[in-house]
Amino acid sequence: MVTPNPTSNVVEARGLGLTFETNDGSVRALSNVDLTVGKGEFVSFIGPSGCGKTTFLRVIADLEQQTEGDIRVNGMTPAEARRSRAYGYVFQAAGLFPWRTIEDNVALPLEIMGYSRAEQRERVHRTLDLVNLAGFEKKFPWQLSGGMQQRASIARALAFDADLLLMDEPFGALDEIVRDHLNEQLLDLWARTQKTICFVTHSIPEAVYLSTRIVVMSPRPGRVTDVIESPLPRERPLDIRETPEFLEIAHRVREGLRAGHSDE
Amino acid sequence: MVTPNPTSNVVEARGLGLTFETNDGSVRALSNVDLTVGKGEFVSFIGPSGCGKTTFLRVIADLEQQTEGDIRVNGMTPAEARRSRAYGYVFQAAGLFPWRTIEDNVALPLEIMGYSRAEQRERVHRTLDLVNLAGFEKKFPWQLSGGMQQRASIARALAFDADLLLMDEPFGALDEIVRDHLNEQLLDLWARTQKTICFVTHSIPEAVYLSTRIVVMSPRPGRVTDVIESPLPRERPLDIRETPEFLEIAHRVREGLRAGHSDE
Amino acid sequence: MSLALTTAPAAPSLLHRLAAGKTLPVLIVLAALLALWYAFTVYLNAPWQVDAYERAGTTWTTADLVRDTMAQERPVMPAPHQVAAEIWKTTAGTRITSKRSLFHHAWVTLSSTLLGFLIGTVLGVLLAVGIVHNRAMDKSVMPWVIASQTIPILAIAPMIIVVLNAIGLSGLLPKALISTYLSFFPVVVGMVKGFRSPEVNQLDLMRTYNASGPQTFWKLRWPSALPYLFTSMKVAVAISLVGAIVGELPTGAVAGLGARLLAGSYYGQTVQIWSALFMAAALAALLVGVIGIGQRLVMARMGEKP
Amino acid sequence: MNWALTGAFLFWACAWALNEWLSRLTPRSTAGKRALGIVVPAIFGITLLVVWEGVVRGFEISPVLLTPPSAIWTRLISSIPILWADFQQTFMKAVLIGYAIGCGAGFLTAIAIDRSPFLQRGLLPLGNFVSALPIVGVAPIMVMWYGFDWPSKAAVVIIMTFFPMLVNTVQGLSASSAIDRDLMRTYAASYWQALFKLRLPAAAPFIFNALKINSTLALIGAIVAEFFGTPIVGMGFRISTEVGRMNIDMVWAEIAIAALAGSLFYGAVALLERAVTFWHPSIRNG
Amino acid sequence: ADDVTLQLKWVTQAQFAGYYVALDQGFYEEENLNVEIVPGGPDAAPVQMLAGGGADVMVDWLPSALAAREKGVPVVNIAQPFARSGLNMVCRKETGIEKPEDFKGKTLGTWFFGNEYPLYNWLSKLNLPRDGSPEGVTIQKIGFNVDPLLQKQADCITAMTYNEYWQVIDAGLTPDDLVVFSYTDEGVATLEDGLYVLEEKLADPAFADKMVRFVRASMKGWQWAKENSDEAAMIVLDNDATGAQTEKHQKRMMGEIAKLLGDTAKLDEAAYQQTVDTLLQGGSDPVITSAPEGAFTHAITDKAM
Ligand SMILES: Nc1ncnc2c1ncn2[C@@H]1O[C@H](COP(=O)(O)OP(=O)(O)OP(=O)(O)O)[C@@H](O)[C@H]1O
Ligand SMILES: Nc1ncnc2c1ncn2[C@@H]1O[C@H](COP(=O)(O)OP(=O)(O)OP(=O)(O)O)[C@@H](O)[C@H]1O
Ligand SMILES: Cc1ncc(C[n+]2csc(CCO)c2C)c(N)n1
Ligand SMILES: [Mg+2]
Ligand SMILES: [Mg+2]
Repeated sequence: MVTPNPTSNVVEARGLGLTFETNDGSVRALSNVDLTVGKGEFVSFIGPSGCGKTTFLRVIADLEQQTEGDIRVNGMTPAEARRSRAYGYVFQAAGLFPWRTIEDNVALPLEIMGYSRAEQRERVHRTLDLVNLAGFEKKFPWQLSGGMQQRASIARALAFDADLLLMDEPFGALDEIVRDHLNEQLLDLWARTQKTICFVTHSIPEAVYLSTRIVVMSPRPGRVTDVIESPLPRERPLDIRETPEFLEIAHRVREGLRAGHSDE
Repeated sequence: MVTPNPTSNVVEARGLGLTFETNDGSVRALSNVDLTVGKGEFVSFIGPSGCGKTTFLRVIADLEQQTEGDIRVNGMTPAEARRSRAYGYVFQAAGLFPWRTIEDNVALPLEIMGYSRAEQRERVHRTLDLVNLAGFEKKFPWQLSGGMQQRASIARALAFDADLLLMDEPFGALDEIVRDHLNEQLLDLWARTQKTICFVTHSIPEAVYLSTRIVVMSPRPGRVTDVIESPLPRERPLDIRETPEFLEIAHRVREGLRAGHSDE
Repeated sequence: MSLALTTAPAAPSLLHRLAAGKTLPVLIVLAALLALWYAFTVYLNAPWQVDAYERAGTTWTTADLVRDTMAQERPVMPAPHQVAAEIWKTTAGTRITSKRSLFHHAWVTLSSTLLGFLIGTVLGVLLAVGIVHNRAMDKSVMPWVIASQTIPILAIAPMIIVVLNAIGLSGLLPKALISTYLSFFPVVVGMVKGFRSPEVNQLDLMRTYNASGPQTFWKLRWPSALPYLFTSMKVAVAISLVGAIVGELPTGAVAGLGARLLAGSYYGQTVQIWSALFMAAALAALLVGVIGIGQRLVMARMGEKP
Repeated sequence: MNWALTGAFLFWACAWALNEWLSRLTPRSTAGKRALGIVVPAIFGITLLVVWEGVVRGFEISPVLLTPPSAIWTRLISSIPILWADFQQTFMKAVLIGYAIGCGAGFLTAIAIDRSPFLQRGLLPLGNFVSALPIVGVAPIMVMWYGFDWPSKAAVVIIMTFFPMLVNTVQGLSASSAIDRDLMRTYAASYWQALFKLRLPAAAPFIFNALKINSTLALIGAIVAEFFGTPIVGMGFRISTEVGRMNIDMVWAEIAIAALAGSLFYGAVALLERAVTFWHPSIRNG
Repeated sequence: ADDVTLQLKWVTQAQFAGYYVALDQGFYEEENLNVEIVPGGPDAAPVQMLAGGGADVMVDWLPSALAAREKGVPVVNIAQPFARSGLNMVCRKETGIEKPEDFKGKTLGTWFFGNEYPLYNWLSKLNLPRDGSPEGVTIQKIGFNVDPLLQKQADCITAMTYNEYWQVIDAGLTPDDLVVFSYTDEGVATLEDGLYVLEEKLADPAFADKMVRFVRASMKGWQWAKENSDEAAMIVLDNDATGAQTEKHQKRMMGEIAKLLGDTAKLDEAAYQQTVDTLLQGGSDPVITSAPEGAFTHAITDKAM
């Protein structure tokens, strides 16, 4: 197991800021964000709706350009990192292609990255199993329920082996049982593969359960108001959520969030 | 306060079933659903993803036709109920019109139902305030974060006064604090106006906190496996969630859910 | 405010500014096309010129050939400067009221183009509305609308003109109706597609409001169809111009760009044909451009992501 | 009142009512649906013909202005070999080849324009320009360049079909949603991968739009081009010649063939569209 | 004044100088007529204009008028200002054609619209099939210009003495480069530019009287045009709305037209008979199947002269 190590930082943001220009003035979405994510870390981002979580992930992914400050991904610029296919991204909206069946949607990144036919089939099968969508391979997206679509889009991001996973509320539309199941699967995957994961969520228990670190953000302009290290062990059975340590961290996160809200 | 009263049932389903025909065979989404929702009730639907919650709401709303059984809304067929504008519907996906600003999106049902200019303005203002979107009136949907879009779509459904609210995971994309806030607001609205609410959610605490009755569903084909009456009082402070009664109901719901899952 | 915030970047070089805009690319592509054109001029006119030399028994050099191919009186392909000179002569060099003014003829054609396009667009949209809202119309009319477009217009144009003449319609309207006949079709096809483009959940939303047909139309179908409308209109206005020109032929081809084209062709005045062609194309480009500007303005108002 | 005329309009009223009733039916089987899709327009078409016949007879319109459908039919049946030869010359050669090249060129140019911002700014405005070259002016020039036979007609068809394809493809290539394009970016997909896997499928509805419009334009273009010089065979040749001979029934027989061929061509493209863009709401919603 | 609409067979040019002169010099006005001249074109079939009621009288060639008559539009020739045909077949000398028999194996370009029948008649006299075989000739339908000859796409093309022939010359070919066959000389000429009206209208004495005055004024116009050739050409030029005609060409055309005009407007029955004979022997599908009856009348010209 690798412990976070300053020489192998996956994400390093210094004084990061981003302002959107819109038809009626400018919106400051991020302001002076300093954050380092080490290799193998599982970092959750939590904060009120509209505080800039998605924006921050998009900057890492080179889908948005910061207007101030500096950011490095694997020691490179986000653009270089993107070109070296450093990460997988799960979007907040499923964004499946309506002209592809579910299995073909999941195979999309594999086709692009040049996996062999056989491997494509194997991986699609495996990841669809993982998200409990076996049996829906041949359906089209509009024939699936909202939660099923979201699971298909998670499968799509997991199908190829990126070392960094950027996940924007992947489990928002899922029920508790499936969510618990996927949480466990994700933790397992993370422990097994030493991936680095940046994870946006609105659920405090989920953030605490999954993360090594929880970043609490506050809105307008989006700032990091608190970074909470989790002392929980890496091995985490589901019922760890009833331990006092767990509840204590959850409490701290809730306090942090509430503080952000009262700023408004 | 009105107690559920068999003579004024808002929704009455008897032996309801629905089968979708797709390119590769038929999908049985609902099967033999019997359910009665009385006036002034708050009924939550919970169940694994793909179990037919959305489909059931859509049948009530006359957006889908049952293939078996019978359903009445306010004693009428769903089509008649729809034509008398009996309900407001919050969709699982925000579905804002991209060419309208946020305020115009919220004003849409008001325009259609012929409210006066002044009243439109007043109601848009009030409901946007309610969902914490004041200041974003003139933005276009793509300029808002995912959660903000979902809140705008809630505002849209609340802007006009339907007696029946059909809400499909309205708070899925929101953070806990905002969610708590909106939960309280919704309960308040419900108590004040004696609306009937059918509410789909994946969150067990949310279901228990809000509802007078919780309908647990299980998938393929979607059936009602359990209906849990909540003995909680109508007045519900947020911290009721730590009472033993609350936890007891939550436990029963979780058990019901798990039973449904193991069927799979 | 935004002015104060953004500090102006170091003034870019003129070249840079040109390259970023449309001017330089258009100029370069234009230059390439001109070069190609000159090459074609020499190539296509050379056989005739060589023939002429031989008939006259003169000896000639390549330089002679190149020079003479670009100065023929009735070339197979006129040189760009010949066309330019003719256009200049018939526009700037002639009173606008004169029958020899190309502007005068352009105006004659433009007026029936615009009238025809206007009627065609309205008709096309109305038909599309009918087709989208009425199943009987969808099923029965659409195939015949399509069939109508396979009728070669030039063949029935004379009959249209004669029939309209018989019921007392003459002048601008018959010509415009031929434009209409051609231009309503792209609008129908595009708008039927556009009116049907709203997503299922958007239509469902309107259903939950029990919105009336007109409400669903104006608040959902129409805005969704606007991108299609503009694209269709661009095609329709270009076709409408063709229709106006075709319409001039059976009406005696007395005035307008079509008349110029035809007269040029009867008297073998290639240069005149080409200048009329260019005027027509310029007119169309202008019309398409105007619609494009309209499109951008409307789309911006509808909050399209830039 | 005039018998022919009254009869025709009575027929019209009945057919209209019948169609209204038929199109309200919702047949369960696909065969039933397909049959309905043929019967309803057929009734409409027959109505048109009956009204036409009635009007011509009722108003005693001179046969050199308008011929009744019955006369056209007689003529059509007795001239099959000529019509077939004309059809081969015009449709099989000029139209199909010109259509393929014109649509292909418009499509490829759109890709080139999309690929290169330079061309986008340089070529698109000029593309608009070339597109609008009126057929009447271009046809004689093409005859001059490519001779009397079908290649000059195909050239006219190419010029006519190029622009609708170009405009629609350019528009379609920008139809994919921002989030989908972002997704491709996260895969570091190459330009071509994004094109083939996202942007072309998303552009397909627009491209088919152009293919449909062009299918009728191509036919008109080829026929009209034949007015400006042709060997003595071809649909356009026949039409212009027979007008001069006052054989209006033959003209309409030829037009009927053109309409039939054009409609079938359009129908074929529409079927292909259904198969390829099955996912688009306009087709999914019926 | 009485309104008269005249439909021309072709665009405004010196071919129709007489009518424009009559209008310009006020000859129509003197006859108390208010005349509107509508130019034609390649697609405007004057017969349709007449049948549809858009015109009272038209200028047309006899073959197409007879064809219309047989198709049920009873048009009648009321006057025939043109006594001779101006139709030629022009060949390039270098093709080796010296006499009509040499057409064998060559490509001939002709106008259609009824102009093909005299040629077909001629070819069947020469025993040349039109099937494009080496033993026969290839026929192509050409547009109304001389490019096919210049571009060597055809070995011979039809041309009017007063127009297309000179265009060939203007293009740079000399009379020495050409071989010209006159349809008149070959015995296949047909009567050209005559004035036609609908038979039923003629039954109305008021209309007949109008036509008498119209023909009288028109012939006065033609007489004037013959005598003042250059001024007549300028009048035509003034009336050309396309602004495309040139002075040089129209003046020359007027000179050639003058040679085709007869002394009177009265139809020459011998020439009429020759046209009919030519058309009846057209070949496989003739324009007219039987000799027409009452296709002309002298009633108008007799009163007018
Ligand atoms: N393209 C854009 N143009 C203008 N403003 C934008 C744009 N995208 C986002 N914003 C604004 O930036 C702020 C942050 O948005 P962001 O999407 O990052 O929020 P978020 O934290 O992901 O919220 P949520 O939890 O609701 O998804 C919001 O106020 C939003 O209105
Ligand atoms: N239009 C359709 N065509 C075919 N199958 C459909 C269609 N809509 C839904 N289904 C199927 O019906 C079942 C129930 O779907 P539904 O959307 O009601 O689920 P849900 O309970 O709302 O799930 P979620 O919580 O994920 O939103 C699913 O298996 C889905 O695949
Ligand atoms: C409908 C019709 N159009 C043209 C001609 C042939 N023609 C007759 S006069 C003339 C002008 C010569 O300069 C031409 C080309 C015809 N016979 N019929
Ligand atoms: Mg977000
Ligand atoms: Mg659902």
